[in-house]
Amino acid sequence: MTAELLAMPDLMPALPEILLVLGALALLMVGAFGGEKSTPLVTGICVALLTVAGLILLVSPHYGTTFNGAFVQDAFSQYMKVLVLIGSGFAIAMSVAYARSQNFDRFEYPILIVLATVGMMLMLSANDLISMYLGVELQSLALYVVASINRDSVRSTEAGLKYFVLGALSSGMLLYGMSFIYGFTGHTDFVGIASALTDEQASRGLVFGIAGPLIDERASLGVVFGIVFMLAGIAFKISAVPFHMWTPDVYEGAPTPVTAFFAAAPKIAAFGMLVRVLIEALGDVTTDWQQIVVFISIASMGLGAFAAIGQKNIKRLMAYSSIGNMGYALVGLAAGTQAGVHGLIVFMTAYLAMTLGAFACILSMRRKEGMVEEISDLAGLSKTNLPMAMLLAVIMFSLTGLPPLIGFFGKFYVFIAAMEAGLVPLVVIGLVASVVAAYYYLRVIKVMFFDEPTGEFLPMSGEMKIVLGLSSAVVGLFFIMPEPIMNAAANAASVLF
Amino acid sequence: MEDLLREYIPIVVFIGVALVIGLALLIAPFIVAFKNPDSEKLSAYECGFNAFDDARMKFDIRFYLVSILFIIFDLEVAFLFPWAVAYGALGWFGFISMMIFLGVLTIGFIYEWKKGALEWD
Amino acid sequence: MNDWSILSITTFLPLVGVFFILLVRGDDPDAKTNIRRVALITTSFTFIVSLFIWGGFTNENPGFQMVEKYNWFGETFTYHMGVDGISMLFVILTTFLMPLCILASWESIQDRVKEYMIAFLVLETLMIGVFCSLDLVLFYVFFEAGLIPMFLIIGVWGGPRRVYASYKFFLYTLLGSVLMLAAIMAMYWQAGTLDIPTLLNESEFPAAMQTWLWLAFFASFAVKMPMWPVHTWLPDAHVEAPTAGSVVLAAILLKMGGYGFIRFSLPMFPIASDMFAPFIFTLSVVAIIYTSLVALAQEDIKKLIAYSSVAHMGFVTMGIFSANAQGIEGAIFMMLAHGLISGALFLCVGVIYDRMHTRQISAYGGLVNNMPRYAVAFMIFTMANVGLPGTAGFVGEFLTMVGVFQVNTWVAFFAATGVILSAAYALFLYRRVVFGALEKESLKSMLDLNGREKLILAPLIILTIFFGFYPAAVLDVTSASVDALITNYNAALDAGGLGAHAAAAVSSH
Amino acid sequence: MESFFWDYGWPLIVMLLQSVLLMVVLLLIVAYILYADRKIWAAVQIRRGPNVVGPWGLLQSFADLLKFVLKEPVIPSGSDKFLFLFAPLVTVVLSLAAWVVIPVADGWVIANINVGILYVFAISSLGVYGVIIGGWASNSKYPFLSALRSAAQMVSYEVSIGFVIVTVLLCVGSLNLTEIVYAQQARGLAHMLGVPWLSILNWYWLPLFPMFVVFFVSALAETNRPPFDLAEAESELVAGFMVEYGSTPYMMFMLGEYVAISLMCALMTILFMGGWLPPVDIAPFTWVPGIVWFLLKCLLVFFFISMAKAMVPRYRYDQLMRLGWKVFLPLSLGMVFVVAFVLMFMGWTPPVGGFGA
Amino acid sequence: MEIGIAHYLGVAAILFTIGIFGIFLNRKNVIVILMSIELLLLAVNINLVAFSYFMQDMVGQIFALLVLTVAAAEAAIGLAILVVYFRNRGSIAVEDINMMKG
Repeated sequence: MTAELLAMPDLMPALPEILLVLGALALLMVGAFGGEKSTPLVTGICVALLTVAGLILLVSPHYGTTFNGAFVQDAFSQYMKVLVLIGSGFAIAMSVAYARSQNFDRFEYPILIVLATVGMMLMLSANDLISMYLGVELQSLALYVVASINRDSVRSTEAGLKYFVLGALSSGMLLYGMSFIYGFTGHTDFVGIASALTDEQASRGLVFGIAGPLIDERASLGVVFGIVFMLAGIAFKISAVPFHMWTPDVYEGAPTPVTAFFAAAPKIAAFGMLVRVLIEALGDVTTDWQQIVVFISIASMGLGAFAAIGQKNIKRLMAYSSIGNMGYALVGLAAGTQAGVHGLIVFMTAYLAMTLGAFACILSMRRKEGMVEEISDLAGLSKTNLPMAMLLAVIMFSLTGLPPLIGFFGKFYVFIAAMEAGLVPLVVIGLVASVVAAYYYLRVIKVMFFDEPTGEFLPMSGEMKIVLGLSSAVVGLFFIMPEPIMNAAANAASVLF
Repeated sequence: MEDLLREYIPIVVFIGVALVIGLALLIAPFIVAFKNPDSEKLSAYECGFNAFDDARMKFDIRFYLVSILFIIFDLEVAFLFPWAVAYGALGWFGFISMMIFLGVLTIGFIYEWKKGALEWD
Repeated sequence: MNDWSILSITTFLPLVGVFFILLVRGDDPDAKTNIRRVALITTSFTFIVSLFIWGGFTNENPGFQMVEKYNWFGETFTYHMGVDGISMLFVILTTFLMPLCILASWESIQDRVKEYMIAFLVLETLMIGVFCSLDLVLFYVFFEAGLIPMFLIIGVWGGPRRVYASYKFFLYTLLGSVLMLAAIMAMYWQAGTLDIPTLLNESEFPAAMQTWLWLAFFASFAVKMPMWPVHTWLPDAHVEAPTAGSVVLAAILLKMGGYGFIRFSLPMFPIASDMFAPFIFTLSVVAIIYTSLVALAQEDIKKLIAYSSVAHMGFVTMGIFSANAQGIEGAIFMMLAHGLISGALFLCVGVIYDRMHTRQISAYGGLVNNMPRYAVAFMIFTMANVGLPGTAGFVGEFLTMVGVFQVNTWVAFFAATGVILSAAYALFLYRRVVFGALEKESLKSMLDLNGREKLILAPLIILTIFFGFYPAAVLDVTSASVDALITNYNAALDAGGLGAHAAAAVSSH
Repeated sequence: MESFFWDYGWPLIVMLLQSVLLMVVLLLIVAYILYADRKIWAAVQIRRGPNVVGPWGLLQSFADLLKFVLKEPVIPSGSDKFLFLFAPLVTVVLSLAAWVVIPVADGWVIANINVGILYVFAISSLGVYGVIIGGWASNSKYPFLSALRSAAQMVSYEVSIGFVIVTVLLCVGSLNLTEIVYAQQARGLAHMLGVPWLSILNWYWLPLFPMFVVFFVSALAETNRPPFDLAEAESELVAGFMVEYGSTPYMMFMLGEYVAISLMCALMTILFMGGWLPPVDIAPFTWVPGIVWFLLKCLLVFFFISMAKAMVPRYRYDQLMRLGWKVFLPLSLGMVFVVAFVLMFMGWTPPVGGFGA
Repeated sequence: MEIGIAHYLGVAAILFTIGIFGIFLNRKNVIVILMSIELLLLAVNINLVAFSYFMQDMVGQIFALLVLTVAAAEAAIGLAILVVYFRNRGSIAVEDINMMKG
């Protein structure tokens, strides 16, 4: 038992997380004692908490590692956490009106989102397989419940069930992979894994006599096995092909604000985690994981492009869209270079803005008789609500990857990094896939602009206007002042190398 | 014999003996007792009525709640055991850590209580 | 660096108009008129401002002028604007045609005027930007973003099959340009910069890589041009687009392809260009002859003009890849002239379409009887389209053929047959629409050109004839830059061990 | 070959003999505990109790055994036959298995494993399987419902038992049952008061009195003993999950139950009452062998359990659950905190590695 | 025969495979899926503990303990979701989970 293990850890790097956890627990008590009437208060405080945590991260981030190296706060985690907090905060804000109309405005909902957010932040800060797993699970467990929050709806609970089963399966695979990494490197901390992979002496995996850590500059079979399973597990979390099956069903079945949340924050967190584990821990055996990443990237881009074409439900469409987008983001990761990570960060920023904006629109598809979610319900939106149609069109064009919208620059930076890494075929496939994907994004625009209206939506609520306005401003005007985001992203990427 | 084996083999042996005794008791009446089964005798006990549906029916959700609560608290105990054993070595740090853990659990417990998961009527 | 950022001002001036249009409230006729007025004033003002570019332009300077450069995405991708002899006139062409387009849509567009004008003004900004940008990323941004307004213009205000046409337009162009994007990325990977002047002057790509890059750029520009066999989107888009949309499409958007060939393919990938020149010639000749024949068989006026555009673009590509002064200058001239002429032809079609709401040739006949002024205007543009000496159309065709003759006689020969075919279909069209007896009842009530239409067509007629007689106005501007381009091109070929061809080209010059 | 025998074969034979010996003694004791139970109950109700078979009815339990063996074994037609017979086996084997680590006197333990209490805790947790399987396999309503009730009840009180054990562990610093007893010898109230010979004050029943009570009541509930015998509440569920059982399967359930009760007695003895230690650490008491003290203490606990059955009215089910979750759980949770704090604050934490032998 | 690390890994791998097959091939009951998930985590724990023992490194066992906890929480939440689903749908047969198809 070493002394430093028993010393009080420095809590400052984890200050935002601690704040959120304490806040969530306190709010749980407020809700438990206050009953359902405390829901608005709890919701408001939750948003405020997320905001404060984000501000702490932005204004005075406290870089460093703590909890014996299991938790790291650096520019990368800072940047990604801010994205996650934005996603979560807006997700809560967007859910208020919907939850009230669908009778699931329970105070647990925002608290669960805050807890899931803490899980995501832990994922982003995880510097050890154990803390990584705990982060994943904290996030997942909250998300399972959130998916089935509308417990009187078959669709919601079915979505929750599916999400749970496949999420648990993915956790299992992730863990199985982790156990191999641990066994064959002798470490769970990323630094230790990395050093074990480069330095044969440092590896205790040798004692098994099965294989050493490195054979001809490549990791041993055990480590590769572990990498494969870990990647499979994380691929589930980011819904990359071939582990995407849950996404469309869950997106469609879950209440729409929940879908918006699912599409935004967890993806970012899972990606951040994936980047850190692949670059920090396994950065020296790039060759072992690169081809897997390339494969799932191609598969995701392809499936995202083709499977979405026939969709009628806009939430399913967004599901396939997000699958495709994960494929693009993986292109940056496949590069395995600083430029690639930089591109990935920019892409995720773009993805967040586009997703939030798109879902603000989807959540505004309210008619007198209730929510609608068919693409055809958007018909003639440009005549009935021009601002919404224009902004949604901007977002759709951005998803297509048309300049000068942010979606273009996201893809551009990702692809350019892959090109630099010599992955030319991947880039070409990605670009072609984005042309195919353009077809269904255009369909949304076509329905809105070319078709005749079939009915009117109720006016957008205030918070939707704000979310849509902000996100489409980022999407549409990013190119005017790209430098703050680009520099922050570059800074974030640089700390991993 | 290794120490580990020396400590644990007796358990296997003991359980084996217990199993033999149990099996002997279980089998004995099938060998020695008088048997004359008929359909009435073999039907399920229903206070004089014939059973009109499957006995494995829906049951109260609260049983399930109890099982969930049990899982949570029993696992908590699983953490407490090693902590308690190493308590002397851990010092105040160990105390504070576990109290944070228990505090979180207590909050969950209060939540359950307030939500009525512990009510039985 | 010039003092007052004229290129940026010209480029983004239309967006100021967008801002004002957004301020206009309501959907009543007054509001619509206001919107149209704002759009017209903006585009006219932009044109006037753009004339200062021409005024401040130094013909003798082969390099880029009025350069602006600011950090954009850090220092790697900069906001770098500038014009040289090749691009400057396209800017003027764009700004010149836009007020005419606005005027042409004055009455034909009654539905969603606000969005229409916004789309056009945004499109203008993007088109100017394409010709001014000196950074490949910036170029691509403008180039590709142009799809958005054009897609909407065709899809919202187009004809019955607008959805199909707009999709086809969009997806064809997008597929081409993403391949170019891949090439751009590869260039960045290789050269470490995407600054166009730097790429033009300093970097040389390995021969094998040039081939691929050239093909990728070709994919984009060939679709945009459009070259046979990837031209099929053009007739559809033209037929379905509203008049002004067709004008912009034919007059400016198509030119981006040719501009791209001259700006990028030739100077940046000289070895590949040289290698692929026969390939281009083949495609061009096929385009000229095949699409001319197809044009002959068209029943739809716009489609006919669209096919004729494809044929004319065949001359342009042929001229560009002949890689000598006459060829390239001819190609530039041809593009400018075609911008005026085809734009004018579409406007002429628009005039009768506004009255009859059909584009079937068979629906017309004998218009000369009650629309004499229209007949004259239409005739001038038809002749110019055919390439009659004395019109702008002639100079371009002649120069390109001279250029290509120096390289390959057979190509020139086949291209010349194309000229004859173009005369055939153009005159055939003219005869069927304008001449003949005025038999159809519905046509008898048709009025001749009104004041607005005269105002639109008059400057086009003047310019068509002016450039026909005084091509030097254009050629003086372009020659210095084109010469510099050819010198570099040949030097690169020499260095690449392809001296023989280069020497022949120089000696023939 | 010879060394193999001495290394492996001989110890195995020794273990086997020890096991059989313990088992036989245990079953004998259980037989008389059963007898005692009935006698006490009868005495409280001023009846005679069993008094026919043998002198004072001392052989009653054996007569019962014989009767059960000779009864016709009935397996209901709708039941899952394998599970139906498996359930009593599980109950018996599991409740017996826990005994292997119980030190009945100093060093008198078959498997002196270092995680003894954990083993006991784990094995006794498994007891619920017998109940559930039995209730399910019968495919009859009464057994099914009562199995659910019974299972819920058992798991509810198991949580409290866990916390109680933790408080003891905090004081001991070891999971080994023998060491738990030693710890009660080595340190405690008697030493602090300056009367080290009065070792009864050292035992944890005094400082941890609330937990002692909680453990006692929880033990009743855990073993389905009255007043918590809701599962077999005759008035509601006839005979609980055992309705469909007859012959030896039924007897095995009863046997398992009584073995579990005796285990609880033993546990209480070890955890709170100093195991085999004499209550007063001076001469005539120290002459008495440890095993006797141990048995006496167990019997004392059993007496209380039996008296509870005889005297206390049966709980309603909701009262039972409320007691478990709303009283015992917070109480024991709070005690964990208090004990941990006091130990740390006063510097009374056990030495690292426990007190040792 | 000496029991080495490979045997433990083999057992774990078999359990893991059974778990995966249990999830995907099971057509009957969702509960079976939940049990299969537990099987997966069990396989992982065998791995972790085996590695930990053979390397004489405690981290693996700590990891296993955490996995156990999380597995329990996961089971609890999974059951809870299953119960709400059952209340809405009246069935937990795998083939009935088909409201959304894509």
